[in-house]
Amino acid sequence: MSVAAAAPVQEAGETLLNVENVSLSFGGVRAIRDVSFEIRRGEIRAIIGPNGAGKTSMLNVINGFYHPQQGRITYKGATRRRMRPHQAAAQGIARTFQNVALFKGMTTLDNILTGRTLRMHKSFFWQLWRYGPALTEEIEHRKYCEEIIDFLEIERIRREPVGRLPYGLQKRVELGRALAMQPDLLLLDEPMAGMNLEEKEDMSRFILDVNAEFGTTIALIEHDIGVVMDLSDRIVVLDYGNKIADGKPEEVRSDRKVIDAYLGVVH
Amino acid sequence: MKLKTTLLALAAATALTALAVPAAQAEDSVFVPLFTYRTGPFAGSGIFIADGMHDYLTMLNERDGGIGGVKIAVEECETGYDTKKGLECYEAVKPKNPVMVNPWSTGITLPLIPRAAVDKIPILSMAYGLSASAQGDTFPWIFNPPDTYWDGFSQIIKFIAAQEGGLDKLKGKKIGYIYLDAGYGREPLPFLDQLSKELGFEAKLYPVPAAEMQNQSAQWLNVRRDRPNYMIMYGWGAMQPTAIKEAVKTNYPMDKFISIWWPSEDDARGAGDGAKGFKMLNWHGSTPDFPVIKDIQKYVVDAGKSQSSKEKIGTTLYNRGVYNSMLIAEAIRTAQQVTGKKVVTGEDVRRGLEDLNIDAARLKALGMEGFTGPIKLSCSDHNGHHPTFVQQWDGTKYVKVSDWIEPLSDKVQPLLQADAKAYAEKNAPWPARTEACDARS
Amino acid sequence: MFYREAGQYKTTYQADMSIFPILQDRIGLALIMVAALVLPLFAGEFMIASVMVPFLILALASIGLNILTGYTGLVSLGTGAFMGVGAYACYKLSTTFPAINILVWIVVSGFVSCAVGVLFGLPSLRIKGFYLAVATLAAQFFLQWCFVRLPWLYNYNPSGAIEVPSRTLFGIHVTGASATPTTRYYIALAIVIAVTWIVSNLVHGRVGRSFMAVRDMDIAAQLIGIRLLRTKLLAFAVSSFITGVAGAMMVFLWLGAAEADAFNINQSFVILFMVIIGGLGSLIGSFLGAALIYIMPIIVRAAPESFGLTIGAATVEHLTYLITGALIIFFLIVEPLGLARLWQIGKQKLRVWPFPY
Amino acid sequence: MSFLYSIFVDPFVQMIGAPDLLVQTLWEGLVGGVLYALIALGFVLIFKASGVFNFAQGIMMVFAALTLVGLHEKGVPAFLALALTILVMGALAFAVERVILRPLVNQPDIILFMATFGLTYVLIGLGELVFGGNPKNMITSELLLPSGSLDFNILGGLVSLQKIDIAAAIIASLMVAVLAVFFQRTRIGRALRAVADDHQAALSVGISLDQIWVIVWFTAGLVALATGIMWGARSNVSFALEIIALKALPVLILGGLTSVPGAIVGGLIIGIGEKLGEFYWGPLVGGGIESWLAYFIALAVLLFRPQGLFGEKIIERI
Repeated sequence: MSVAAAAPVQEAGETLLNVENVSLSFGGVRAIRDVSFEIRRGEIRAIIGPNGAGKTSMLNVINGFYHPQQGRITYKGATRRRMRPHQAAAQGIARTFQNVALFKGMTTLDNILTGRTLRMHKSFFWQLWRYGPALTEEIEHRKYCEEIIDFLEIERIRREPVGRLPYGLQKRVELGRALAMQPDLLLLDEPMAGMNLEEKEDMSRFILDVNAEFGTTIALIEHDIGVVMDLSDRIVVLDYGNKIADGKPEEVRSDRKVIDAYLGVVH
Repeated sequence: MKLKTTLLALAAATALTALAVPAAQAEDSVFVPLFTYRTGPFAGSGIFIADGMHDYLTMLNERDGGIGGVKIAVEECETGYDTKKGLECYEAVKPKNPVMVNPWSTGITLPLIPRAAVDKIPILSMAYGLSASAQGDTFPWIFNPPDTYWDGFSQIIKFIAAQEGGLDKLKGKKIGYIYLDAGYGREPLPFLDQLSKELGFEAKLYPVPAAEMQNQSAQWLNVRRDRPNYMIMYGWGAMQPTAIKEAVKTNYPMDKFISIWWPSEDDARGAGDGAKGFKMLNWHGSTPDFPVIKDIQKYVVDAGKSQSSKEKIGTTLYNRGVYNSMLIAEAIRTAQQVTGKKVVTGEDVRRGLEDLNIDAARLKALGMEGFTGPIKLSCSDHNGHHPTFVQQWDGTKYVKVSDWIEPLSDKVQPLLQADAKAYAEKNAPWPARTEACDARS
Repeated sequence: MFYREAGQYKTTYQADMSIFPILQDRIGLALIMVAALVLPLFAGEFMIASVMVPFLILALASIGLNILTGYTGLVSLGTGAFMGVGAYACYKLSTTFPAINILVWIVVSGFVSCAVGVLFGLPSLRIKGFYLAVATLAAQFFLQWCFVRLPWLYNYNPSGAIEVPSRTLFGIHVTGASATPTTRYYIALAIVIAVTWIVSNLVHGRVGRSFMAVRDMDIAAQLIGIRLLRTKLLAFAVSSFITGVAGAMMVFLWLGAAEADAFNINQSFVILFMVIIGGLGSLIGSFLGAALIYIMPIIVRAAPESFGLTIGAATVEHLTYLITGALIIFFLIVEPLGLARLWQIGKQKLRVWPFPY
Repeated sequence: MSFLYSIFVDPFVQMIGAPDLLVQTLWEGLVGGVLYALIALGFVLIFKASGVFNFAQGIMMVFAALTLVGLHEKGVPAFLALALTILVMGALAFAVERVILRPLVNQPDIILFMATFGLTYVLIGLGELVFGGNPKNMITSELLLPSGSLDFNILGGLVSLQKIDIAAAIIASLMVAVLAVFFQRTRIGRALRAVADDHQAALSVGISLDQIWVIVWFTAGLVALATGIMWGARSNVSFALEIIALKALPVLILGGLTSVPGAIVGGLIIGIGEKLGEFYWGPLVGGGIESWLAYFIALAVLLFRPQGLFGEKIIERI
């Protein structure tokens, strides 16, 4: 079957990632059941659904942390059954986590610099001397990281060990680390969970800017339907591992199944 | 605050360690450091030895006012049988001009062997250390009387042969060797190999890893399987009581179980009545009934100057310490005679050791008649390869059950020479002996 | 007041990324260096031979373990054995090719222990935490067994020990009995400074960051493209290289001869103490830890004598154990992050002195 | 070829050839294993309840035995000494909770692990300071423990079981049984399991952690005492036993850090495994492989089950 058939709505921009009939289960529990959707270059794609709907599992499948039992995933035209996380990273898939997964012992700057690891090529033996090529490389990447730091307005905490930062800022640093990878596809797992309104607004702005300025394709999971509706171009709705809706925000909002699924679900 | 604590600690560290080296001893005494190990896994042997050594020297100070009118400055340094701490002790005592060092650990002796010549401090490693250091021409500063481990091994073999009625009768016999799997226990292996070929007996090896000293059931199951006619043990510390216990468990005939000279009474006692008949080599009395021990009791123990518990005085390892101190004292005394000086130095005592000649008369004078045999060293022979005897555990004490047994010198000597040569080559450039040899010896 | 970075503006990233960005730190470092250089002029032989040389060597070993445990978060109880590998390798090499200078061999022996380290590091991908710690005990006991059981390793010496032959550098004895403590001290100092410098380069760069990333959150590390196994093995390699060199130095510059027992499990534990008391993931911590754990017992032993007290040698030893243990607990309670953290706090206090904050 | 034969065939031929020796070997392994299991049991109890990897468990064993024998040496009657020793272990548990656990609560595991290293040193120092460093003989007969052996002339040979070893096996099984009941039936036991499952939850339902910890460490102390007596009887009581106690570590990870049955099964596997290995395969490499065999057995198992045989499966979530 064709990609077009899989997607209810037609949009400009070629398909960046295509998920076809993916099923995933742990032991007996089926986290994802025969889900298909696609993500197109340059769009902001939201995955929503009540708790336990399999959203995070879906992200894990996309960046190769879990391997689906059935189905195939086509990324940048290449189809693969299994992919190891670091390969996903190498192909430009970056990711933030539901509960922040920063390197707690390191400073903000180091966390973001670590995001550049894949783009640093000076060998171990240059690293031993530091001065010379290795340092030149460090410096040019430092420049890039400083741009991200400015962009996310976290100059003050540049040298803070992230472990000591408030939650909101940690989320921001984590976004910075993901951006440092200059990803083609950015997966955001509840980027605004546990944030107050102001922080949410900042974060939304950052996400939109990232999408606009860097042209990064973004797939995000978010509970705050309001935010999702404003941010995203298209939305996939999961419920108990099944895809129950897929389309533009207004379509999804008016979808009967979605409303049922969300009844009584706290946001 | 926290920081201050730390900094203070570190500052104190440097300051105190500098302090830790007091000035050299006063002129009217000779400084004899005693390396002891009253702690650690081998304390079981170390404590008695340390007490024996300490008490004899104290006794000399108390009774005779020292040696030749010179007080002996005795100082213990605890090594815990650990090489690193031992070397620390060595560095700590070196500035005080010790006349001799008794490392009391093969591990500590080995690094000291090359240093002795440089620091001009003779090393007395009594029946332990590097066997080859018996060769005075190669190792002028090292002394390991009265026997090397190879001598001891040959003596055990001779004893076994005597039981069987001659060395030739060993043909076809099975002799098991259970040993601490370390340098010390492995040293006799080539010799054992050679003997088994020459005498035609079958050698069975039962190594006990240092970490498994107290867990030997597997080794003794092997003994049960192989059923050797005799068992020889080169054990140490906690390995010995465990071995004896296991031997009893496996119903091994104890009177065919013969150890080198390190077990103590406690090692055998722990195994209960089953241990009766257990045998070991020795070269000195293991009872308190000798004048010298009586004097120690009178001048030291009763005066409350001894750390030893009463009932341990006169036991095998305590007396081993006494014997060792006797050698120290006699060496100093001889040095005084040779040099005519009262306060002797390391160089003098080295000569004193080479000129050491303790005959029956002297033993009597020392109150050691029947305690041990005469001993004589020379420039070329720093060991003496003296006879030893076998003593047997009767359930309460060790009893001498054999005559004095000479080692198989004709077999041991070549090994020693070869090894001394090898050592000098491996450690090339090894300094050739420059020390002159006194006419006396 | 005297320790202020105020007014020290960084105009280039290079300046900002230098390892000691603050002027006072650089001055302090320089002072320490000078002190280390002139120490032998004032200190007694005991101080040099039995305090400083061992301290330097143990500090180096703890730096080695710190790479593994502190930076990469892999606890190892096999340090002693890896030091042993270095020592035995160095002995074999220097006795087989006496012509080549001993210092070369000391460094080369590091590579041997590096290889062995990587081998025993392989399980670390699957096995984590305490499980891995115990798994490293396999290395500890197996290697120690080899040191005893392969006479080839100690050239079939009947003593079963490796004895350091005397070797020279520019006609000066650097190993063996005729090498003065001062010479050995300077050699050790040189090696330690060099290695420390290289390691600090390493940990401040990409490699160091990926080590720490694996330590702090290995999953996230994977998802930003860090290869777990590769990084962990690299950590094992660097770590056991350094411990190997330290082991070779221990025998050749400090002990002078060693039996297999010199590399026993307690050695591993002691180094681990130093790393953790000093501070995980801190180079300066490794030095502080080594100083505390190694030098403190010496003081405890020396103290009674210097204060004219007479306590039985054994009692002193027992007290040493007691006090060492108590201090370990004490320091953990005072500052679980180790002496290095205290150091930081101290610097912070200095920075704002004379004001409380 | 003959090499392969000596590895894969010969040992089994021997086993069949001399069944009595095989039985004897298994028995020795069993007894050794039981003692390992007891030490490991102490580890597990503490690890479950307080998440502390108690390195000092081995030393607690020696310390307990040393106290017992030391007191007796100082003229205290055997059973009074036993009672006193139990008190001492209680005091120790209390002190540990006050001095170490409470100040260090919620610190990373590695820190608590280190603290128990400190405890190890303290106990060694203290024990030797009070009772002297010289090895002591266990007062087996005074404690009315049997000595001598039961010999069976079966299987065309002799199988000899030491009465003390039989006693060890029985006492060990009794302790395990008692502990099991204690955990299943009593209120404290249930509290313990609650704590093991989730500290916060336990706190919220009003269980006092301090109290629990004291109890657990005390229990571990008792286990240590029993082990100390048994092993002391096998060789003698000295801190050299500490090395043996390390063998509990492979047992522990083999069984899984948190599983009591794991500790026991692990103990038996290691005990029997290393004895068989040493006895039948050791000679091929000149013997003495017992010092590392246990760790390799454990390592091999871990490669297939990283959480040990009975440990909870580690599921990586993000």
